[in-house]
Amino acid sequence: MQNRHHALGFSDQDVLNMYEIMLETRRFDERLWLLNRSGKIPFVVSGQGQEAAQVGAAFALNKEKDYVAPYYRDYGFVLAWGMTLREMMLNNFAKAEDPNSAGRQMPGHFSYRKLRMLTHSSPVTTQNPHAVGVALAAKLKGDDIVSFVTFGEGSSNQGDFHEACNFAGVHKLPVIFLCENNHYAISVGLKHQLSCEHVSDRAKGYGMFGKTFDGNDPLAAYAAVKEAADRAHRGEGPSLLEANFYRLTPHTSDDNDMTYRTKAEVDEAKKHDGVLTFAAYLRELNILTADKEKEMEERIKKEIDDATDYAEKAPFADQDSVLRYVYEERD
Amino acid sequence: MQNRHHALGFSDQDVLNMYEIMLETRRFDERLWLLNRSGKIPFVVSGQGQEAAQVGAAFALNKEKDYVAPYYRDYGFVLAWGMTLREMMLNNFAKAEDPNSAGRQMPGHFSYRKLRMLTHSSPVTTQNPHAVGVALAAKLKGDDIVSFVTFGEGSSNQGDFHEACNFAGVHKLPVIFLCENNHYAISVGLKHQLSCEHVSDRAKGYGMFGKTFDGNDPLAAYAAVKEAADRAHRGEGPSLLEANFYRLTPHTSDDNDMTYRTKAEVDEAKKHDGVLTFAAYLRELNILTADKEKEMEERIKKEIDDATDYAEKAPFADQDSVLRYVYEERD
Amino acid sequence: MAVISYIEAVTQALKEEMERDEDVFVMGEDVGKRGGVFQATKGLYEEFGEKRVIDTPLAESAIVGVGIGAAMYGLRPVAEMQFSDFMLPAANQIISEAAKTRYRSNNDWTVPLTIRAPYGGGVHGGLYHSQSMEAIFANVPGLKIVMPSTPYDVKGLLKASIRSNDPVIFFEHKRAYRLIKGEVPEGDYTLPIGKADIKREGNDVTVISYGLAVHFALQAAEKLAESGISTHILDLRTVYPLDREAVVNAAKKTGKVLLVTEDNKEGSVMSEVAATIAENCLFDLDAPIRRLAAPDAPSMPYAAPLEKQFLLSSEKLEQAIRDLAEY
Amino acid sequence: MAVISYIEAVTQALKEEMERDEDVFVMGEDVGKRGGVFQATKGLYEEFGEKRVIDTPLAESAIVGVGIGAAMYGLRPVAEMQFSDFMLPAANQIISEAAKTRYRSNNDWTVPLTIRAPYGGGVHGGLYHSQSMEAIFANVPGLKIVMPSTPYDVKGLLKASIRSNDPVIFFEHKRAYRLIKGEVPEGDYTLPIGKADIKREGNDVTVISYGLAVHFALQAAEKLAESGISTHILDLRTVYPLDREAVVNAAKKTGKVLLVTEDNKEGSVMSEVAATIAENCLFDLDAPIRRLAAPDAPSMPYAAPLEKQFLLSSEKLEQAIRDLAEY
Ligand SMILES: Cc1ncc(C[n+]2csc(CCOP(=O)(O)OP(=O)(O)O)c2C)c(N)n1
Ligand SMILES: Cc1ncc(C[n+]2csc(CCOP(=O)(O)OP(=O)(O)O)c2C)c(N)n1
Ligand SMILES: [Mg+2]
Ligand SMILES: [Mg+2]
Repeated sequence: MQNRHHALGFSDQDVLNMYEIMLETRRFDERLWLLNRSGKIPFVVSGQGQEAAQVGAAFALNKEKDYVAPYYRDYGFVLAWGMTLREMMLNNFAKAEDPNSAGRQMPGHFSYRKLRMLTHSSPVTTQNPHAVGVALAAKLKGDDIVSFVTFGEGSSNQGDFHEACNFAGVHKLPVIFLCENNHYAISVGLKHQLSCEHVSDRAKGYGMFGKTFDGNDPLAAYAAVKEAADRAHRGEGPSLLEANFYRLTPHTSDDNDMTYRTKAEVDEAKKHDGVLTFAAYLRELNILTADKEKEMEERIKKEIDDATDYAEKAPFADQDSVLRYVYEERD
Repeated sequence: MQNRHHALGFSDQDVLNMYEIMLETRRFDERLWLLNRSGKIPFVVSGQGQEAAQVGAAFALNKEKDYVAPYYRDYGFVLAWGMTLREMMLNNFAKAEDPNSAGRQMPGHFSYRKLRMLTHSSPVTTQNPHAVGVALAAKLKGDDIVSFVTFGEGSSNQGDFHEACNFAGVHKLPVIFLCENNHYAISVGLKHQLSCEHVSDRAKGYGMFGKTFDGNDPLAAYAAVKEAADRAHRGEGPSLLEANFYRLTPHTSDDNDMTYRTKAEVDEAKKHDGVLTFAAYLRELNILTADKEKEMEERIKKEIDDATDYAEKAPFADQDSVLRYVYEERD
Repeated sequence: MAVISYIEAVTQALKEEMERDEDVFVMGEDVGKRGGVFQATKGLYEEFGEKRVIDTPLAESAIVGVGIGAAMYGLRPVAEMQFSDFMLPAANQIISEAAKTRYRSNNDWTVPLTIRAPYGGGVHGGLYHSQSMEAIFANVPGLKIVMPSTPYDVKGLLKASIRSNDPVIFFEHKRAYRLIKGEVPEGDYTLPIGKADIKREGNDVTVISYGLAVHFALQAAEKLAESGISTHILDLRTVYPLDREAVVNAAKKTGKVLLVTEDNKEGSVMSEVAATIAENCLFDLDAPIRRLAAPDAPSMPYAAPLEKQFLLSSEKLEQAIRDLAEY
Repeated sequence: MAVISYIEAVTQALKEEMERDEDVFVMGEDVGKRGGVFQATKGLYEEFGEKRVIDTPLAESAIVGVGIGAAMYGLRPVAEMQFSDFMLPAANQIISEAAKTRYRSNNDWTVPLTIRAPYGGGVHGGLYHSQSMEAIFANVPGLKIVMPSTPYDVKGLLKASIRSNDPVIFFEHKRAYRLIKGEVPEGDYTLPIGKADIKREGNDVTVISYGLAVHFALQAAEKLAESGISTHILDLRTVYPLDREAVVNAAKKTGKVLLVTEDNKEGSVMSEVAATIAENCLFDLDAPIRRLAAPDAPSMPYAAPLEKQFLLSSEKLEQAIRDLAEY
């Protein structure tokens, strides 16, 4: 096994950290399903199978300056970006302390101004023009930042995708569009969703840089996003990237994916699961040892237990609060 | 001068007919401006500079079967397709007998069910999904037709363009999307409108055939549309074509184009005007003689005079008719 | 007569219309193999195949726009919007195109398109899976907006919508899908679009409503009957254009009117109902018109207690009717 | 005080706000070199340059969506929709995004965005350059909808809109642009969003309206004064959320109310005004509430006589007020 991370400037500890966040995300996600199945939370939307690219992408951005607009499967991204497990769990329990929306929105609808994370809504792809607007504003103010936005491959068929890309292209704005291509839009597979081979084929129509990478590999994700960010900083405009991976869970906890795909297909995809393959890579290079792994799993379990416990006990927002913050409130 | 039309299967008479329609369109269009400047019609939207491609395209389609959704500059297309000068003039005078809308819509908002011409509205690019719907319906019914739609290059930035193209691509529908790239969207030139070099570069993102051609050459237009139609009939799906030419008039009679472009630029473009260059081609080959030209101009002038006279005298729709046809009326 | 659920009535109507007329077809996100995220199109893909039960790309403006084109060609598409909240990307196609095609072409082109959309709250859907969207479209001449409350009405009105030669938005209350059951004839029947329906006769207070709230009204009326309060209930069924005659008659019947909608209060279709009454039978009223609606906040939150705060209930209706009776 | 036109008041407000606050910028189709198709942004490109006066691609959803993003970043974009009819492609960004951002983020993110849009008929614009679009948005909590009638109100309210920390839709009547002139202070002032304004005091009949129709009402009132009929005129100025107090007071003032809008009648903002009156001061009325509006047909035709048939006029208002006075 060849060491691929040194060439990217990562130390062994760096990639171990990377892996730890991926694993933490996975374990958190698995816990959500348990909580859902035991009736503690009504709904789960999940990012299993997409953690590698999400975490890799986060490592390529500047956590102190850049603006991000992650979509509803981006647990790996938001964890790497600085949201805590506790906050993520408060979000899933929809409690008052949830920094994303205080329980107003469904889980996975991220928002955190402190972290320069835009508020996400349910109608898909609306975030794309927002990310472009952030980049435009930064350019007007002379701020050297990157604006990063993610969305699914099905969502890349919405008009807003097209309009946002073209706007960013015309104004050569520092935006990174990352399409998380997990091969399904709920039940609809690629063949019925897209007529191009790669979503990144669309980049040319917007005069921008385009690239598809292996979404199961955090290092590939890092390299692609880093390249796009470097271009953005150099004033070379936006990029359209595409992470290629597979949605390992049903669409959400309301879905039954066995009505439209086979277990065999899912099992095949699981072989390429980035959490497993990256662990294998790190084991081969002796970076991830059995001890470290055990320690990691234990720490993670404890943290998730704590977060769950905290979130479960936390209060809901006051019922009367539903009338608040429709408009600015002045005292 | 090399004969280029024989190779396309056109007789000399065919190309003379083609030219005559182009010229008729131009003279009609010029008349509209006179009528507007003399206060007889309140508004003109014009296709000067775009006739060549429009007429060439019409020749490549099947006038007995195909469905068409022309946009507001397509006077050359609709004339070639079978709308009469009188009907076109009734449309511009907004009279009751206007088959397009009986004076309800602005001029150039074409519609003619008898001719399988869809009704056009003002919000740009809404016609694109309609054309796709026609093709889908024909496919469901097993009808072997082509659905043809046009729109401007500015309009190719609307979400509906993207959604329509992708839908047509996924379902491999017999649609021809013809972008009439006249280099301006009102005052906004290509550089601020599009981030790709050619609108047809976008074809790849929809897995479809794409081609840019010289829009001042009706034969180039014919060849491109014929190729796309043949592909459509063979089940090879949609095409995205782009006619490259220049808008010779202001955007509409309400516009003053000298606020955003120079006379020198317009004059330069006029040298490539398809009506002039195709006439030159036909003269060189001795197909268009001075006699024929005179005869043509005279016939056209007379027909336009007649149409104007007729349309001017024709009555408006009854005032009470504004309440009609909101919903189906059953007797 | 068989007792079936609200959603089964949807499926039955679709199936029967597709069997009856081969020009009817269904399109939308996940309507094919998956049978729709709510299972409204369940079994149709198997019966009619992928040509007539079309999984579209994720793009609502295209779904409606392509539907319009197919309708202009002469077919009768039934387009599903997965949630009514997600109709908005298609607003331009619905309002500028579908609604105005007949008018602008002077009756030359028509759009026999049905747009189905699940709406309404109470399913932990949060802001964007709970909204009532009818008010946005209830000012657009050329559209008809149908919002049935019972399985019987669903089947009869959905069939009528599909056969209509004008575009119809057919809103289905997603919480009613499995909650509401009722008797539905097995055979073919249609109900007239544009006609309201008296769901209960009464003399003290008139409730005018539609959709799921009609059931809250019926439950409240049962309760109130015990205290000797008699409630008259008019179900609008079509919220645009309004059945003005039925509204006026219902208001006159008792002289006390409660207008109930799950939508935000300001600018809802109940504003138009109130205006209609105020224009036509002001002097027949014995009490001010009252409206019971959601608060004027964007939409109901996801968290259960907050959602509950937002929603209508039979208790809330009972109280409002009682207040009015005692006025 | 200088007398300037309605559109000059728009330009002046934009210019002064851009001079005052460098975070204010303008974007839209043809707003740059061309100065806007109506010339509302005339001179701004020359003064502020292409960075702050941005010609966008032809894509309304992007214009609003990018505006939202820039507003979240902390700027104050003023986005022009070339005609209000063409806002519909942006309906999703306006309703799902701009309006709900503060609420859904629990006050964390805000959208100080102003959307300017010329609306209204009487310019031979046909179906799609004449519409009143306010009703579509006047049921969306989180939005404010301002529709001024005079140059003075235009300037004061546009400045207030730009400074608002919530999204505002600012509808400008395109026929008023050059038709309506009035005194406007040269310096800085703002007017409160959400407050209606009494444009004329009177005792016999109350007219409630907004936009260009206010001028028809004023003209009609002049005429009617000659016959001894005294008209009270309330200009809503903000049509959503409504100034309920002002509406109720104006209705009570005379007990006879005429509600006037250029929009189609059914489901217009005047329905809400009627409902408000019916809820709050029913027993103060001496006549049924009357509404004068456009017919319930899609929009006004292009042909001059047909357009005229559709439009309001001072004569139509005069007749309606007289009828009510004589009730
Ligand atoms: C405008 C809109 N239409 C429909 C939906 C319902 N919906 C939610 S997720 C989804 C599929 C999204 O697929 P994709 O973009 O591939 O993202 P993924 O969920 O696979 O990550 C759909 C149809 C929505 N949220 N918004
Ligand atoms: C949705 C929409 N936005 C704005 C307009 C106003 N408008 C009319 S034509 C036009 C420019 C169109 O440019 P292009 O697509 O290049 O076509 P061209 O007029 O150059 O043929 C604009 C902005 C419109 N009609 N529809
Ligand atoms: Mg996907
Ligand atoms: Mg153009």
